[in-house]
Amino acid sequence: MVDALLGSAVQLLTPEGERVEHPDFDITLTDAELRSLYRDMVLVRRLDAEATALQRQGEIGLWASSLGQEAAQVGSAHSLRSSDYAFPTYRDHGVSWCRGVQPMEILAMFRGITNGGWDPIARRCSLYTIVIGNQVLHAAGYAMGVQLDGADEAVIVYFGDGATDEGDVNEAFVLGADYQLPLVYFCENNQWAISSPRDRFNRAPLYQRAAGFGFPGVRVDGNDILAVMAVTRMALDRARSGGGPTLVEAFTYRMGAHTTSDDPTRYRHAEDLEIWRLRDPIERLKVYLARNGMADRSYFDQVDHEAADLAVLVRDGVRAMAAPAPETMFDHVYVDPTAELVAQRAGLIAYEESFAEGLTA
Amino acid sequence: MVDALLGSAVQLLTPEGERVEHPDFDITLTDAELRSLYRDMVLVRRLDAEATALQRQGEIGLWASSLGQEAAQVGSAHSLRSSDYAFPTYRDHGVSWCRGVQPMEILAMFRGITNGGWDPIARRCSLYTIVIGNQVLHAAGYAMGVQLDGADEAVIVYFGDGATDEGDVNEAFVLGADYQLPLVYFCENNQWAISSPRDRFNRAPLYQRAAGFGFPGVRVDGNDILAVMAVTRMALDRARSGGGPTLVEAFTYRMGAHTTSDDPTRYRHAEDLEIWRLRDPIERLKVYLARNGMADRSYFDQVDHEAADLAVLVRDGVRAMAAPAPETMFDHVYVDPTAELVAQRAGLIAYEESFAEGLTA
Amino acid sequence: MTELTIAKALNAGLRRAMEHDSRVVLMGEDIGRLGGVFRITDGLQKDFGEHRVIDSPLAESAIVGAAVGLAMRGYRPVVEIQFDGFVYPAFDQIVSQVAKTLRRSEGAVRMPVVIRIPYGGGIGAVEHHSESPEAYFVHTAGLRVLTPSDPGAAYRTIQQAIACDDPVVYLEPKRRYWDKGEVDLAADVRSGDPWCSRLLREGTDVTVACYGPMVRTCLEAASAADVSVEVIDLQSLSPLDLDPVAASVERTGHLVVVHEASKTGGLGAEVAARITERCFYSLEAPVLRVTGYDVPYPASRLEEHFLPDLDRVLDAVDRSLAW
Amino acid sequence: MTELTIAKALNAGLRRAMEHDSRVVLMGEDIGRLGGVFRITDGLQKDFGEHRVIDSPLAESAIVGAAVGLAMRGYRPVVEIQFDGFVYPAFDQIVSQVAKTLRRSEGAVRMPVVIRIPYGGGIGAVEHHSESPEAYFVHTAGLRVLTPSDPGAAYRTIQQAIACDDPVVYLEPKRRYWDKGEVDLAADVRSGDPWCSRLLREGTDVTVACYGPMVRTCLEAASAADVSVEVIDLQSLSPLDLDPVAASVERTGHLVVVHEASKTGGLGAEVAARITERCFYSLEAPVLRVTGYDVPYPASRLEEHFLPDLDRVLDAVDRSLAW
Ligand SMILES: Cc1ncc(C[n+]2csc(CCOP(=O)(O)OP(=O)(O)O)c2C)c(N)n1
Ligand SMILES: Cc1ncc(C[n+]2csc(CCOP(=O)(O)OP(=O)(O)O)c2C)c(N)n1
Ligand SMILES: [Mg+2]
Ligand SMILES: [Mg+2]
Repeated sequence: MVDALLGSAVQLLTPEGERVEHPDFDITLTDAELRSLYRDMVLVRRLDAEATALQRQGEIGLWASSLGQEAAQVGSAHSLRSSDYAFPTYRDHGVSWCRGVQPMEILAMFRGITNGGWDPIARRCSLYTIVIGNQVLHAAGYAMGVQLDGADEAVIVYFGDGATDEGDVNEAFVLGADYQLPLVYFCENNQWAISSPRDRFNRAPLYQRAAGFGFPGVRVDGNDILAVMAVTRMALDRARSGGGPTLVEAFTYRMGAHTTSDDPTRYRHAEDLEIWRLRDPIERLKVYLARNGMADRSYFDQVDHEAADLAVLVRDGVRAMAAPAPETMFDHVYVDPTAELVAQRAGLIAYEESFAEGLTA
Repeated sequence: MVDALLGSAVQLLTPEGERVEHPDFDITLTDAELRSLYRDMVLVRRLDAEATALQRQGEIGLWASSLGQEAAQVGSAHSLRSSDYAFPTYRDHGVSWCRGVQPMEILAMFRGITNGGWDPIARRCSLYTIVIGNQVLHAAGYAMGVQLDGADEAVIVYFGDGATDEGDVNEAFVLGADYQLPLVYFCENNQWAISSPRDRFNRAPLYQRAAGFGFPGVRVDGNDILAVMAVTRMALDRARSGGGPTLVEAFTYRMGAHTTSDDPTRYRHAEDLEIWRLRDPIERLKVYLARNGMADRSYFDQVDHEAADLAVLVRDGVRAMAAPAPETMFDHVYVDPTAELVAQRAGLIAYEESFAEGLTA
Repeated sequence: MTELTIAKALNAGLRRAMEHDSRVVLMGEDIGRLGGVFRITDGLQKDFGEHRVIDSPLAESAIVGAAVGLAMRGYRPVVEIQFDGFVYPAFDQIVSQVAKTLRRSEGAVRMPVVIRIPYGGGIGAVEHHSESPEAYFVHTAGLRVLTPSDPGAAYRTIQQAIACDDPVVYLEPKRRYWDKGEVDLAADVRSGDPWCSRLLREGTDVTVACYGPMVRTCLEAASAADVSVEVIDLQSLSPLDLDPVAASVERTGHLVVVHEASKTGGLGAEVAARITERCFYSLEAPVLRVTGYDVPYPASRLEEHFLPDLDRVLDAVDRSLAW
Repeated sequence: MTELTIAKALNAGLRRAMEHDSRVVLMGEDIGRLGGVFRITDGLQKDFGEHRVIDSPLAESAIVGAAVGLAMRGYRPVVEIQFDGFVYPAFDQIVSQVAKTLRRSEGAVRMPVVIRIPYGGGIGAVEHHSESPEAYFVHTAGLRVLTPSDPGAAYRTIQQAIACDDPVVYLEPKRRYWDKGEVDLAADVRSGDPWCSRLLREGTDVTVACYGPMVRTCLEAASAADVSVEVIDLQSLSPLDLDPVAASVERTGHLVVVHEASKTGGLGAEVAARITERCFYSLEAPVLRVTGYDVPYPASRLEEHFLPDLDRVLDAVDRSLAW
């Protein structure tokens, strides 16, 4: 069934870890590069698992799991140059990870101590956008800027299958087509928008949306990291060389709940997961690496150790992450605070202090 | 050049008025039906000319001309059954005319005495929608209602080429595809959105947008009323029989200014009009009728007389159209006025009366 | 009388409205199979079918725009916006179409549309999930705005909103969804009038006007106060019913208005302006406002400092009396 | 000094800002070849090129969303919304992104975006072309809101808005576009501070606070009045600068606030609430509001009855003094 849906999706590595040819796409990576892809996927998965656990313990308020989507995220982000710019959603921990965003920076928002977490300009990776679809327009505007600058850079923007319903995403397709922007629209079709299944309505394959706007779209097996890289690289190269935008639909699956607040048993069958477990992106690469002697037991063990260390770091780090002082909510509302905000801030401080006094008195 | 752009557009009548075959579309109309199409186009054009003149005389505030788009509007609206429902834009005088909306009802809004003008439920024709794209979602919702009712009805919604940039229109495509709505999206591609030429960016042909959402799109020569009717009828039949939505792109040209406030000499060459004058929708049908003996000189004269009568009616009618009393602005804000509005209304009346008193005093 | 949460009372009210009138249809993201992210529509799709409880695409403008079309067709759509922060993509349809269609059509086309929005903070959520957008809607002529504060009011007013032939923005205080209270499920409440304030607690020294999630806070403050506080739940934010407030202020001479939304341009300003005009000679102090600050809603670990709480209400009561 | 219309002053100000800073780019519907439907950007595309004066698609959310991205890239986008009634499709990007990005990024990402909107009525236009949406923006933390009332102010403040590192909703009083006044084109005004009210006419009996298109109306009313009226142009609607108003009210004891927007939830309420709190013992009458009514903007042949005019202002002045 999945295979039927996958349809024309580009694949370079079968679910069994066998390397196959594709007429239009190919990629050659060194063993070291392949290992680092594996390593990043394992670490991101561990980060995800720890965050889920920390949410259950009440240490963070919410978590949107990337489980199962590691190849789509890590593969596409690895295709970027450091000078390129990425616009992730709230689920793209594999992307922010590859952009060098630190685990604590990713977790800060979910812990509720900030609505951001990192410097998007320094990381060349925007903050997570929660309003579905908004960031796709930002990416288009950013790409307009890249074009104005005549810079040799590309922009990639991530969004879900559900997001393609939103006006903003379609308006961003119009912008991309009109101005032939150096932009890759990367749609992670994980088959679900909370409880809404992608195939509910026998909708047209998502990658085909692009043609109607006047640029190419391609579906890739989103659990095949080699194919994801091959397709994304080509799209990014096209973008940088003035070829205009591309829509990449990474066909994958949301293995977890929508977020830790969600209860997917209300709307999908546990059995559906089984078929996708067999298509696990990490296992697939692992088999390929092992079978071809690109990595051995000791390497896999080493990565597992790194993951265990990361878990400790995340647990300790999150617990140590304290809320900022209340009055920081007045910072950065404007570049320079207004008189009204100065007064409100002073009022808050005085008010909070009145309790402290009360306590010491 | 136009012919190249027209591309695969369905045509049944050449610009020279010759009947041609099309492999997929055909239509058979009686002579009387053909004459009434001609008549409606002539009358609508006269209405349009009078309104333009009345605006120059300051009798109406603004006018959006339908000049050149008569075949697209009259042809599609003639394809509707009386039980179908139409959602026109501000330019679709040919549509409202065919739905039985009276000339004074159309002109009332442009005269500034109402923001509506007719009873949309009685006419089965919604009021003109000015916010670009909004009505396309209304049509989708209305079509959902038709579907819920299990009614043997179809819905048609009109919008311009520029409107396809808006999020709302694309969200309406999603609704249509998802629910397989009994809806025809009728895009009048008149090549311009105010000063923005459709082909500015080498955009994809508009009718192709549909496929990406999962339903068929077809381009028709919008100045060929037979082709417009053949295509629209088929799309409406599909809609009524549960076949889902269709996008019809009527390829036409805005022969006039965007509105009476616009000065197109700032952005387009007068010569561009010449080529389209040769494709005039009314002349085309007239030649066909005359050449095939379906109408003779006396018929054409009679229609011209009717048009002259209409012109008088419009001129006199508009001048006689008085503004309603000021306090009517408080009517129909809510079904029953709120206490606050009752008070504000009373205040306005008392205030206005104070002047009347002042005058008599 | 049955003890229910606000969430369950809304569910029961929606069910009742659907039973009563087959033209009532529900539409929104995840409201069908899932029953909504807050389970307000739980079980309704199972019982009324997919055609009356419609899972929508992920597109808020489409949800509201389609509701306009459904209303034109004679339906009474009740749409859910998943969270307050996601109503803005639909703002255009709300302001330009939902609010204006009756007027534009000179009464020919009614818009019996209910737009349900869980709103407000206090649940530890991420950004865009704690907004209080009521002032935008109250400023928009043609809309009615309701917000219940307890299960009984929720059960009544959701049915009355659906029965109303005008469009209603129905704001559900999400942090109070799980508050319990007595509900008279047997009563036929549809014909009742929800467009009024409710005097919830009598008092003689200071009047406190509040609504939605702040009502419980203000009632608690009144209980804790060492002066006598009268508490009025505005309930209907548009139209405002300030007669009870004015009557109260004429007795107490002091008014405090409380809401979560930011201060500047918030509803408190309107209440203050109107009451000052009506009760100019009765007021012994200016109307004081206890509100969220003029900052974007903060990250959740700071929200307790942003949201008015019992102490901030009491502080304002004291300041008013000491004026 | 040169005599210019507001429209030409804005055009000159935009030109000056573009000359000064190559990161200033303009974007909007029909602003390039056509020069905008009001010709505010006339000639700028010819002189600065299509890459700096960008004709956008017909998509307001895209215009503002792209501006956010351009700002992230270090540009200073100045976008035009063709008419007030068409800003609502962009409302989500304005409220959720433009207003919040600086705060969300903790200062890392500035949003020097100017959103120009011709607003207000009085030009005999069709529906959606005469709206006064300022209250929505003033209630939104993170935005600044400016509105000029004469050519000199237009020339200055448009440049100051563009030089500002915060996002500015810049509301242009469209019915005054053709009003003339003296402009000092030679002055370098970029570093000036537009976030202040302007005392335009001194008076002793009543203070009138107004802004944008109503300033001329109020000045005319003051001239016609048989009492002494002080007129203050608020100019900066967010942040509000009420110090001059409070100082004035302390002298006059009477305040009338005037705007075109509907009364309920309009800016007048905020001014009334704040001034009443600040000047409680100075006010001899409640703050009175002269505003549009709480109805959708009417058809153009009725608009003269909707819009505050000289007589309605004078009527309120009289009522205030007679309180
Ligand atoms: C404008 C808006 N509407 C609704 C939501 C609530 N919401 C959060 S995630 C989500 C589903 C998104 O689905 P998809 O785009 O497929 O992304 P995924 O979560 O599957 O990665 C919804 C409806 C939102 N965040 N923003
Ligand atoms: C949301 C919105 N934005 C802008 C406008 C201003 N406007 C009126 S008509 C128009 C161009 C429309 O072009 P198109 O859709 O091709 O229709 P046409 O006028 O050519 O029939 C614009 C930009 C509007 N009415 N609504
Ligand atoms: Mg998804
Ligand atoms: Mg057009």
